[in-house]
Order: sequence, then C-alpha cells, then structure tokens
Amino acid sequence: MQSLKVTDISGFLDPVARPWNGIAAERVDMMPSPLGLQPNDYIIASWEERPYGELEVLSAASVHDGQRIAVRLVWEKDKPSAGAGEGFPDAAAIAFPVRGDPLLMQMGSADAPIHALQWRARGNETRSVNAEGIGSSKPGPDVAAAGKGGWSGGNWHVVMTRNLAVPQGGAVLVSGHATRIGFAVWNGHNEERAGIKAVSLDWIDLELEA
Amino acid sequence: MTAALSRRSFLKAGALGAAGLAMPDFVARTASSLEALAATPPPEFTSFLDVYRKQWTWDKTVRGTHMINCWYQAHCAFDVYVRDGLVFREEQAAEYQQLRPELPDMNPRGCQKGCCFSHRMYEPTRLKYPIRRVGERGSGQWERVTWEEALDDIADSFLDVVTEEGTDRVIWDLGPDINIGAANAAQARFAQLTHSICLDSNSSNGDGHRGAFETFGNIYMERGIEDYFYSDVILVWGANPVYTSIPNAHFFTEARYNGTDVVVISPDYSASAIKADLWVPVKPGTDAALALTIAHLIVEGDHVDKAFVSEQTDLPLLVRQDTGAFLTEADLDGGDEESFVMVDAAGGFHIAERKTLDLDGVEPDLDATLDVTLDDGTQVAVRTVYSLLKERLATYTPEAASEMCGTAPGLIRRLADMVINARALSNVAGSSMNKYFHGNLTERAMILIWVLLGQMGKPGSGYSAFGFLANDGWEDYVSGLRIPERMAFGTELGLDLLWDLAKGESSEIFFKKMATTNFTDPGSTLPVWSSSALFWHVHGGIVDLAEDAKKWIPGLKQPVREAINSALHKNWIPLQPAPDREPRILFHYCANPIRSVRGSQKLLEVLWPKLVKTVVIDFRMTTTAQHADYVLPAAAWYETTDHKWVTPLVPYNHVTNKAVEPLGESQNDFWIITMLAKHIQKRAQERGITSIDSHLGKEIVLDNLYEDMTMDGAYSEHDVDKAAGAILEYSSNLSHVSWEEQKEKGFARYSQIGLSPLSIGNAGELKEDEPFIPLTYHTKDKQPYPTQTRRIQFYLDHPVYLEYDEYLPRFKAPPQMGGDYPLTMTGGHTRWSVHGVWQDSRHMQRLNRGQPYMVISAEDAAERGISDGDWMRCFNDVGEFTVRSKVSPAARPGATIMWHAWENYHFPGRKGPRDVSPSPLNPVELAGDHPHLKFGMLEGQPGTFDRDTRIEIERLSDEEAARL
Amino acid sequence: MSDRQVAMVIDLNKCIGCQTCTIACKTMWTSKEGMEGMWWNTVSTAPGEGTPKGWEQMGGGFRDGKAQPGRLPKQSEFGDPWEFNYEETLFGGDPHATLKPSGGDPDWGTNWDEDVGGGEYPNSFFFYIPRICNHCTKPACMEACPRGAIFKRDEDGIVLINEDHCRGFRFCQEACPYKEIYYNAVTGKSQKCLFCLPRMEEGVATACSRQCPGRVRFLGFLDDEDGPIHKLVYDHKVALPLHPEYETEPNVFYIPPLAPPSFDAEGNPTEEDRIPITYLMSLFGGEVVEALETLKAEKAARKRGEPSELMDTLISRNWVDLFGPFNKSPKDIEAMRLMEGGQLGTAQ
Amino acid sequence: MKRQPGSDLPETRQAALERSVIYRGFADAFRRPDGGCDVLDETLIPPPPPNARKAFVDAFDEAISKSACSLHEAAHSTRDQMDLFEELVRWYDHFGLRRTDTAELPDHISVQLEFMHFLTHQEYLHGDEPEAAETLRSAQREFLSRHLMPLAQSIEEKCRDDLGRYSALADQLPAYLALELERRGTD
Repeated sequence: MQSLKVTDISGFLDPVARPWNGIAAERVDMMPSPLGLQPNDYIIASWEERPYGELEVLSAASVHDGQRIAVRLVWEKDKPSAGAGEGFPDAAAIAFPVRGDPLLMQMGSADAPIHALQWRARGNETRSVNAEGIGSSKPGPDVAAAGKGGWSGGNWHVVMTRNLAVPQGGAVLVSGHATRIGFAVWNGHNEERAGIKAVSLDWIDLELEA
Repeated sequence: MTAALSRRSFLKAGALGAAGLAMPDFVARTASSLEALAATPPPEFTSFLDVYRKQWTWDKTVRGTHMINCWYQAHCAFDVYVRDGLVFREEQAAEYQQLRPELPDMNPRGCQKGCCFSHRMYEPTRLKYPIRRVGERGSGQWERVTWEEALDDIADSFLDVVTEEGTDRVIWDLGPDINIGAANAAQARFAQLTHSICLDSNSSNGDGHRGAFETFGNIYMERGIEDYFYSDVILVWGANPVYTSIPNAHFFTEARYNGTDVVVISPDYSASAIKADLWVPVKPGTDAALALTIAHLIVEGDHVDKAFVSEQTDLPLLVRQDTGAFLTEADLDGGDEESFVMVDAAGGFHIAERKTLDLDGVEPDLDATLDVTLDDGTQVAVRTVYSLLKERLATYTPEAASEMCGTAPGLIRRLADMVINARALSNVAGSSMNKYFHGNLTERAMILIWVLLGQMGKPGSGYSAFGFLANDGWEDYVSGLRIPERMAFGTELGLDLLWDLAKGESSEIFFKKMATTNFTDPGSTLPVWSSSALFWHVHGGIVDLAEDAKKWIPGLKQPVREAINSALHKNWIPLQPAPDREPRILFHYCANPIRSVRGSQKLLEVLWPKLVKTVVIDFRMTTTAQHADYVLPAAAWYETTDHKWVTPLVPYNHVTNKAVEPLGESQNDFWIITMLAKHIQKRAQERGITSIDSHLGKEIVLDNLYEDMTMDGAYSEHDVDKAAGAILEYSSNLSHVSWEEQKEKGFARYSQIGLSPLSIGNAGELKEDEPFIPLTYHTKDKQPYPTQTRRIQFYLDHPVYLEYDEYLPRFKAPPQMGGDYPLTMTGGHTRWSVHGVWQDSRHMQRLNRGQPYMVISAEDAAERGISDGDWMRCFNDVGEFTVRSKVSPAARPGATIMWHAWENYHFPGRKGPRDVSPSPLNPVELAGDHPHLKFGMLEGQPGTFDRDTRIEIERLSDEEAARL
Repeated sequence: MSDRQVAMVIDLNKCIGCQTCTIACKTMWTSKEGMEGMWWNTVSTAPGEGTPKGWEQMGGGFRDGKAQPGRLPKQSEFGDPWEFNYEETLFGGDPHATLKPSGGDPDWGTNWDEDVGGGEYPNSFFFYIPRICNHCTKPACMEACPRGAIFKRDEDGIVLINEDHCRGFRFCQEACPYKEIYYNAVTGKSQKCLFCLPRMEEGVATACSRQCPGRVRFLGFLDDEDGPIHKLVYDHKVALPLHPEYETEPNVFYIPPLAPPSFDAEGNPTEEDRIPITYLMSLFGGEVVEALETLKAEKAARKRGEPSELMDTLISRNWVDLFGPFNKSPKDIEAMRLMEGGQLGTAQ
Repeated sequence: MKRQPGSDLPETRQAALERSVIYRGFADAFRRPDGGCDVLDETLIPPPPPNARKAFVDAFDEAISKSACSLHEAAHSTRDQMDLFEELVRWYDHFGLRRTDTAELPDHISVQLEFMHFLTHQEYLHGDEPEAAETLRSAQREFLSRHLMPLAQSIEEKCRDDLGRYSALADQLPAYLALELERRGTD
C-alpha cells in the first residue's frame, strides 16, 4: 500500500472529498480478532457463540504532505451506530509498529510496541494509543491526531490524520520510507468494543512516497 | 448577524462612567473586599475540573427537623449541612440516649422523606413571593405582588368584613400541621384578639377516636414507644406502622425477635402483616364483630378481671329497665342526680363515689338484676351494665362473628387464646378505625377486650388511641396570661371552674372543662374554636352530598341535614359562624381542604362563591392554593427557628434552627401573621376605625391590634425565636432545659405530661428513665375518669344512643356509602408522603409509579378484564374519577386501596377519590348536652369517613385511555 | 497490608422497605451529570422482577469456576428517571393539566411491583430485599475488564472502578451477576457503589447503614471475631450470601425472612410455610433451611424468657453496635468529602 | 460607532472594562424590571414599557405566568439541581467569591452575569499581566460555554417576543455572548 505525496493534505480531511477519488485504494481483507487472544475468560466465554468482526473487506487509501499523513478507510455498514446513550459506537483504528517486529494480533509486546490512532463515531473522538500487548493500551504520544467520519449509502467513510514526526514512544513515519500498517473496525450495533473487532489479517506494507 | 454588532453597540454613551465593581449578589469569601479580591491575581485555571480539585467543606451544620404532622412517627433530629447559604443535605443526628439497658434506643430515626427534604426546598413547586389571582379562581392566572400590597388588600377586606358583618365571618382553616409552637401561637393570638374562628380539623380528618372518647371521655392516651418491648402480645389493629411509623417500626421487629407475638389485623396482607407472627384477615369496616367475639370468649371462659372492672368501669352500675337511664341517687332517695348506684351481693345499695374510684371495700354484684322502689314510691326493674353487656356478648359466638367479619372461627379462637393468655397486651394505634362510619362502635368493642382483661396502666399493657404531647406554656403566650391569672380571669366571667377545683376535681377534669370554653364562652382568653367537619357540611354544602344517605345507611332515623339542624337547635353542638351567618374570609394555614375534605368539589360550588377573600399560607403550590385569591409564601422548615408538639411515643420536644435565609421573599408564619396584624392596625388607623364588638360581645380593638399582638412590641414580627423560647419558659413540662440548650441539641425530653388540654388526658407520670405508661392516675391513683359516671363507661344513656341502639358496644354492618356497588374503597396513609408535602417530589415519585394508582385484588381484576397498569373508571352514585390499576395478590378481593394524599391535579380532569366519598356525618356524633359527650379540643366532634365508600371499577378502552 | 474484608449483614426481618437507604445513597453519590437514573442502593419486593427488571436472568458470574456470559441491562429496566410537567400543571394556568411523568404513562419503574409479591390471597407472600454492590471476594467485574480498570483494595476489600482507565466497555456490567454496575452515558464511564469509602476511611458508617431507620444493616470486618458480622455469618450461620451459586463470594449477607402462618381453605392457620422454602433456597441456597430453624428456635427461647445471644445481636439494643468500628458521626469529621465531585476512585 | 470618553487606556484593558460594564448592565437588567438602563444601549434594548412589572413577570417569572420562561439554569437542564448548584458554588469559590445570604440561587442568570462582570473587571485590573489576563479569559470562555451561553440560548428560544425590553434582552444577550466567545486573544 502506498501513501501518495501531495502538496497539502488539507483538501483530504473530508472523508468524501473529491480528491480521494484519484487516490488508489488498497483492498484489505479483514477477519474477526482471534477469540483465544482475548484478555480474559469472561470475554472469551461471552463471545464464544456470538459472531463478531464479520467485516470481510476494508478499503484503505492514504496521502501525506511531508508534515501530516491522512488515511481514509471505507467499509460497508448497513446503518451507522453513533453510540449515543447506552449504545456502542462504530469505530475504526490504524496501527503502526513502533520498533522491533510486533505481532499485530498480539497488539505488540513490551519490546515491540505498536502505536495506533482510534476513531469513534461518538463525537468523531480520535485518540492516539500505545499498546504493548493485548489489554495494555494506554494513551499514546501527542501526534495531533484528528478524525472525521461520515456514513452514507451503506458505507462509512472515515479519515484519520496525524503528524509524521512523533515524540518519544510513537511510530515514526518518514516521507520516502516504508513502514507497516494494520487496521481494525468495530461494529457498534453488535456491541463490539475493546478486543472484539475485525482486524486486518496481518500488517500491510506501507510506503510513504518521497 | 453578530458580525454587524460590535461590543460597542451594546454600551450606552457615557456608561463607562459607571465602571467599577457593583455586585449586590456576591461578597469576597476571604479577601477584605471585592476590590481587594479583584486586585489579587486570579487563581490557576485550565478547565472546569480545576474547580473540583478543592476539598468541599461545609460552612456549618445546624440542628433541624421537619415541622409537619408525621404524628405517630414524629419527630427526628437532623444535622442540616449548609454551604453558601444553601442547604445541600441532611442526615439524622442519632443522639438519643438509651432509657434502660433492656430497651432498644431510639436511634437513628428519620425516613426517606425527611432525608431528602433539602431537595424539596429548591424544587419548582416552591413558592418564592406573594402572588395574587388575576384570572378566575382556579384559572391559574397569577400576578406577583409585594408583601405590602398583599397585606394591605387583605387587611382592608378584613376590616370591611368585621365592621360590616361580624368577626365570626373570618375563618382560620387550621390543618394537621399546626405546630403548637411560636408560629401557631401567633395565629392563635391573632384569632383570640380578633375573635375570628379557628376550625378544629382533627375529627374532620377522621382522627377523632370517637369510640375512645365515648368510653374514656378522653382520646389522649399513648405509651412510650420503648414500652412495647414490655408487651408479650402486640395487636397492630387499625394501623400500618411499616408505612406510617418508619422511625419507630424497629421496636416492633425487635420486640418480635425478643419473643413478643406481633399480630396484624387488616383486610390486605399489608407491609406490616409481613412482619407479624400472625396475620388475621378481616373484612373492611367489620372489626367490631371480631372484637366482640373475643370479648365473648373472655366472658364465657370466665377470664374477666372482676376486681378491675368493678373498680374502674361502669359495669357494676345499675340501669333502669323502664327508661334505659342510669339509676341515680336522686331516683333512690332524692340525693344527687349525678351519682349512680351499685348493689352488693347482700343486696345493699352503694353510691358510686365521684371523686375517687376506690371502692373502699365495697364488692358490687356485677350480675345483679332486681326491682327497686324509687324515692317517689314507684317500682322499677334495674340491672347492672355488666348483665346487659353479657347478654349482648352471648350472641357474638366465633361462628356468628365469622359471618360478619369474614375471619374463620378457628383463627378467631387462636387469636382469642393469644389475647386471653397475654401477660401484657398492647395495641398499635393508628387513625384508620374512625374513617369508617361505625368506627366508634369498633373502637368501643376493641377497648372492651383490654378492660375486661384488666390490661391497663402497666408496663407493656394498655390500650392506645390518640397520641399528642404538647408544651403547656402555649396557652399562656396566646392569652398573654399565665395559668393562675387565667384561672382568676375565669372566675370574673362567672365560671364555676375554680369552684370545681376547690371541690377536689382532678386537674384533668378541670383543664378539659376549661378547654371546652373555647367553643362557647365569650370571655375565653383563648381562640374561639369550632368543628371543621360541621363547618364544611353546613357552610360548605357537603351535607348536600348526603341527600340519599338513608339509602346507604340502614336505620338512619332522619336525613343528615335534619339531624344537624336539630342538634344545633338543641345546642348540642356549637357551630361558629352560625348557619345563617355566611363566612367571608378563609385563611388556610397548614391546611389543604380541597385535597383532604371528602366531597371537596362541593366546597368550590357552595362555599367559595360566598367568600370575599381566600388566602393560603404554604411553602408549595397545593390544590387549595390553586383556587385561592392570595398565596403567601411560607418559609421552609430549615429557614426558621421553632419547635413542635410530639406524642408520648417519642416524648422529646424537637427544635428546628434557621439554617439559611428564607428563599426569595418567603417569610416564616410568625412574621406573616404578625405583619397581617400590623397592616390591619395601620389601615384601621388610616380609615378611622377604632374598635368593634365581636359576635360574642367582646371588644375588639382594631387600631391597636399590632401592639396587643406583640404585647407592646415585646414579640415583634422578627421575634419568632424569642417567642418560641418564651413559650417553653412558660411551660411546666419543658422549662427544665434552657431554650439555648434545646436549640443546640435539637431535642429535649419532656419533664412531665403537663397541663395543656392537648396532653393532660394521658393522665400519667412521665419519668426520665422509663417509657411513658398512660392512664396510671386512674388505674393506680384511683383518680376518676372525665366521664359521666367518672368511670370507663360502656353504657351511654344519651337519648340519641338509645334511639340508635348504640347505648352498648355492638356490631353494625358497614353502610354502602355512595350506593350499592360491589367494591369497598379503603385507603390509608401512604409510605411516600406526609399529607401532600412529598406527593410531587421527584425522588419519591421515581420510587413509586409517578402517578396515582388504585390497588385491586388479582381476583377482582380478572373478573373485569383489568391488568396491571390499565386505566380504570371508578364510580358510584356520587361521582367518578379515573386512575390506573395496580393488581396485587396481597389485596383482599372485594376491597380496593387508594393510598392517601394525592392532589387533585394528579388525576385526569382533576377528579380524585374525594369525588366519590360523600361522607355524611354520623348522627350519634352530634349528641350533646351531656356530662362528657361534648365539644373538646381535638375531641368530641363529628368525624368524616371515606373507608366505607362503595364503588365499581371498569377498564377504560385503549381509545379512552389515549384521550386522557 | 492485611487482606481484610469489610462486610455487611442485612436483616430481612427488620427491613420495612421504606427506601431511606436508597435516598441516602442517591442524595450522597448519584446526583451528578449522567447519574440521574442510577440507584446504587435499591430495595425491591421479592418475589418480583427486582432492579434492574429481571436481573437474575441476565447472566454473568461463574459456574464451576467458568465465567458465564451476561447481557447489558437497559436504563428503562433500572427505571427511567421521569421528569414531571411541574410548570404546566402548577402555574401554567391550564386548569386541566395533570401532573405526571413527561413522555406518556410509564409501564415500569425502579419500584414498580412494590408490595405485590407472589401466591394467591390470603396466602400471598413478599418481603423486601435491599441490594448494593457485594464487593465480592472473587469479583466477576474485575476479571471481565480488559483494561484492568477495576481493583479491590487490600486494606478493606472494597472494589472500585478507576474512572481514568475506564473506557466504558461495560464488560463489567455484563459480567456482574447482581447487575450492580451502572453506565454513565454522559461521561462514557461505568460507575458503582464504593461502600462510602470516603466515610468508611474516617470511621463513619456507610450512608445506607447509618441512615436506615429500621436498624437493618450490620457493618464490620469478616475476620473480627467479636463483631456482629462474624457471629451472624460464621457462629450462628444465619447470615447467608444471595445467590451463592454465582460463585463470586459476595460480602453482603442476608438474614432470611420469617412470615406469619398461611391459611387452609376455611381460612384457619396451618403450619405450612407462607414463603415457599423452595423459593428461599433458590435465593440463599440450602443453608437457608437451617438458618430459619435457628431463628425460630432462638425466638422461641426468648419467648420462654431464656437468654439468646443471637436475638440480642439482631435486636442490637444499642444502635451504634451495629457498625462495629465505623461508629463516628459524619458531622464530627472535618472537611468530609461528602460531596466528592469530578473523578472518583482515582485512589489507585 | 460611539466614541467613549476617557478611553485613553491601552486597547485590551479598555475592552475588558467595557465588557465588565456590559455584563453588569445585563445582570441588573435580568434582576429588576428597570435594571441596566444606565448601561445598556436603548437602540438595541428599549427602555422599560409603562407596565414594566407585569411585562417582566410575564417574560421571566415561571411561578406566575404561563408563557414565562425561567431564568434558572436548572429549569433548562435535566441535570440534578443540587449537582448544578455544587458546580456553580465551586466556580464562585474558586475565584474567592461567596453569594450573599439573600442572593438569588447560584444558577440564576443575573448571578452568573454578575460573576462574569467580576472576571472581566479582574481582567481589566490585570490587563498588563499577560498570564493573569489569559487565565481569566480562558475561565470566562469555559464558564460561558458550560453555563451562561446554553442558558441564554434556551431563554432566547422560549421567551415571548412581544414584551419589548425583556424580549430584546432575551434576544440580545446570546448575540453579545456569541461575540464574547468568538473573540480570540485580545479582541
């Protein structure tokens, strides 16, 4: 997957902005996150018989302008779950390895952490998150994370942006260099949250065009 | 739009001249001044969460209580938590001392309503300034007015009415929440100085305990709550303590653990019944049959305490079979007409002493029947009351009684065994019996059980009826005269009171007699009282609802209207103002008649049009306030300093301290009523009115009313605290602890029952370290009872009682009030409010159903296709109302339950249960001209009833329900 | 730090269902934003739906050590916090307006089936059962939280939610078999009873215990041998856990309810239990039979005038003895954090 | 544009002083039928009508007239009243203030406006201390957005528009507060 270099990503902040039409999108195959990896017996027991993470494919595209990177995700969803009141919001996340060779499914490890951006439909809340293994996610470094989602015609369109440069502990993204990216999607209507989600099979190579 | 405007466009030319801090609402918390505060640099601030960093501390905690008539469960000392002039929370103080090691202490007290009263103070229902009606009465159109305008206008109407028509046209409708403290003393002083009429609403609320009055000549008898721990059998009969004695209920659950048999007798498997060792289901309104069959088993099994009944009761006295009257000494040998006769086994006659119960060795023959030659030579057959009673009781076998009250004979016998074998038998008194038409007969039959067994005046043993304990300095403050002066004042008016005391009458008889002067005597130094039930019936038109009472009440000899008129004509019952003198001004003080009076829609039809002014003094918008001309905002209980009466159950005077300023322009009652006097005096002077004669001929000085009211300025409108203290200093039973100490602690134990007519009937010594036991002056010290025979009296030879065959206790089937309909609508005080005060509280309603409901049995619901929550129409010949259903297997088939105190505005069309309760007066309660059947304070007055109301219910169709 | 466990015994023979505990807790803790519909203390009529409605069928807890799936209760099942049309009715000048919950006639509320119970007249039966968080020894909520945001304090065993770590996933709310965890939709966090920690730390009994007019609740440490809790749970064995089969080892224990005799067809009293023993066993397990026998026997002993340590403990003539070491008055504790605002439970 | 006499102060302090006076004007205007006339400009906010008292009551006194809309924030929010009072009391306490014993309840709009009057006046006094001024401006913005603005907007929606001065007050206050919120830095 490639993150195209553009002069200024401000034209790409809106998930349905026209310029995105010209950007090639990557077809990412998704699968339910492995039940066995869930952090405790309760979650495993309560989802054993319940289908989840049924999203099969996600379309991902990215641009960057040397300063900030924007990643646009599009996926099918019959109707949006804003997560108002007692409901759970639809959500999505993009993850980058920080160092070493973290296993995406394991959400990294102590010496190979991952750094993700998580967007939630509830108020377009977007957070930077570090993880060193399942159930260890905690607030990540400040990368001026921002996100905006729009649902229409049976699809979510979500754009997440962050600085390329990153303070200590974040995943470094450098124009002209390659890294890897992982994806996750939560279906709010199905009460999916935390580790119960659809995830990309594995990392996908991401090259930031010079 | 904002782009066009700039800041400057809001600023008036030259406004900057007024630059500088102008802050009427704030002061600097710690800095010396606002300017100094502004000059210091601001604190650190990044987000609103910073304001939550600092520890929340209280400015102060103050001892407070709730000055409302929780009655049997009153009162509780609270710590009130204040911050920034606002009450944020309250919690029980729980500092009551244990009386004796074997008895539980009283802590913590409190209930779910008291523990959230602070929330009520700031809710939208709270009144904040005087308002005046602008639209039609009840239209809800109001205008805010100043206190000056309101009080001047009311003062002018007052002066017009008293000068043109008479002082008895001004009526004080006093509700159950009068506190016999400073606030109510101001009202009573005003009424006494102006001879306006005070309505005694106790009986009209159905709390008159008529049966106890007919039997003891007094209704005031209640024991200390800890005393129940000494009982081995407690009958919870006509009361629901789990709902209405929340702070005291633990004594019953703890007594049960301690081995006491707790028996609950009620139609439904009530919240109290689940705590019982035995529940006795009974048909509503038929408890007399159950009591009489127990009495039958007592007599038949020869368990009667012959010595006790011979000494303490009228059972040994002889009754003439020709006239049905008592045989008197005058009949026998021309002696005293008011002395009655006994005969001993040897046939010797003895005159029953009037000053003592001590038989001095005489052993009367309880079963005597003989012929006697009278002073005038005629021969007459005479029998003892006991023989007549035994004959009557013989008919109440368990089988016969079971037909009347629906309780199985086997259960009756088991209950009778428990009662007969009890070492110490007590009852938990409530106020439901007298809300049944024949409640007096029920109570007389219940008392019979205790008396026959001699279960009176001992630890854990005795009958309880009406609980009331008040300071006895109140009357002194109200009349401005101390007790000795008042007694002397009595003789100036030719009263033979002092003579009675000289003749050795007991103080109880003396002070009760003195209290009756409030109803009739022109010279009384106390306010003029009148029965509110009579007032609503005659002046309010409620009697119209009783037109076809003869259809409902088998054996009614004459229409209720005629019975009232003849009783008034024979001066059996005093009514002020007289029937032909229409009321003009109604002050509703701690009262809400349009909600509470049975058949209250009649008042709006008949009484309201007669009124020039109807004024409500309250802190919330009640149903009655919605129909008023003026609503004057009263301060809430944490916004004033005062104290309130209690009952012997919890014999502690409770004090509330002013924790915060009254909200908005509300004022405490003492201020409001004293200012009313001030405005009347001012307007009288401005209009050249000096003084007039009252309707009783006393001079009423209008242009000096304020000076008289405040005892020449000693107790001005700002002196509620000082007046409250003075009342206690005048009291013989509450002056042993200083007013300062009582305010600090929040409560103080009474030193004795005291001389107030509102307590003296308890007739016992209140000890510091023992729970109170009533009536020991009679049972132990042999003082006579304040009755015709000077004994506990079961035989009433008054013509009305003879006419209606109620001269002896008996069973009468409950009348079909409101028409021949299948279901009896019973009710009771709710768990969720005291009267109406918490009925619209958000917290209470969220823990209830948010709107009124009628509890109906699963059986009755199934028969009518009604399921839980359905809307129903309830109707009878008198009216109808709409309410939702609550279906329960705990409810008795044939009886529904409407828990009390919903306001009319809670019901669709503003029609509630009061609209189907006609409540005609009971003719026997109109009896007068009799040594003890006469008007007294809170007793001896006709009651009103709603528990016999017959209704039918039908499910509303979904369409009808949707249109509500 | 010692692993001590604070515990509570609730005597169902003394509970009169007055809800003062519910109001004491509500006015103290759950009137913040997003908490309007929360009742951390509830008192329900049993048998009945309970609060939240039908909670015993909502799953959670453990069976043979294995976590059991649960479902999320809805706010309407806890009872919606009705608002009322005060203005319109009281002052609004519309003489026909009726004061009632806004938004139509409700068909459920927090205490909807109060005093209804089960069975048929005259043999119907009910009692009241107050419930709070049981601060379990094996808390299902703690084990279900993927973020470790729930912790159990060593010094007293109180279970708290650290709101800074909580992301509102509510696995805890599903996993708690007693449904004692509440979701704040405004802050997006789960919240729960904290056993009045700020009061307990200062030696002041919990609001629900100290303000209970029925003197129903005993407080103390489980291991305090001369405290009432130890006597009732271990010595006399009359204080039983609710639904022990959920295997969370709750630390709130109940004295089972006695009831008056039931009636035969003619209406005469029989010796048959009014409250079916099978129903009580379904709540408190098999030990309830023996517990009831003990209560009846000790009560009969008192009736014969013989001493009974159990009855004296349950009567607790000296009110303050109910609370073991937590016997101070809130008024005397300076600067009590009675109205703790903002983030709670950040003690960890 | 009306030239204000005596405006020799540096631009930022002058602005703070004017804003403080405007808040006082609005506070008085919502407190009494004839309040704020000495401050608020008549073209925007007409003088009191002859039946000022009745119009004021009809506009703002929910205890009296059917059409009135309350000036209490509690009446415009589902938030628990005592919880709202606690937060407001904490705000006033944080800045060293305490309401007088006879003041209106803490959530009344005139009390909130008077608090803003104080903060802006303090900003005027500390105009030349950038850090203090910025702290006060961020406090003002947060108080405006959390309490005063939503209350003013809700009043504007519910208030009748046929009550002259009082309808104008209800319309103009949110307009002025929007100006306040739009301000960046030094205005």
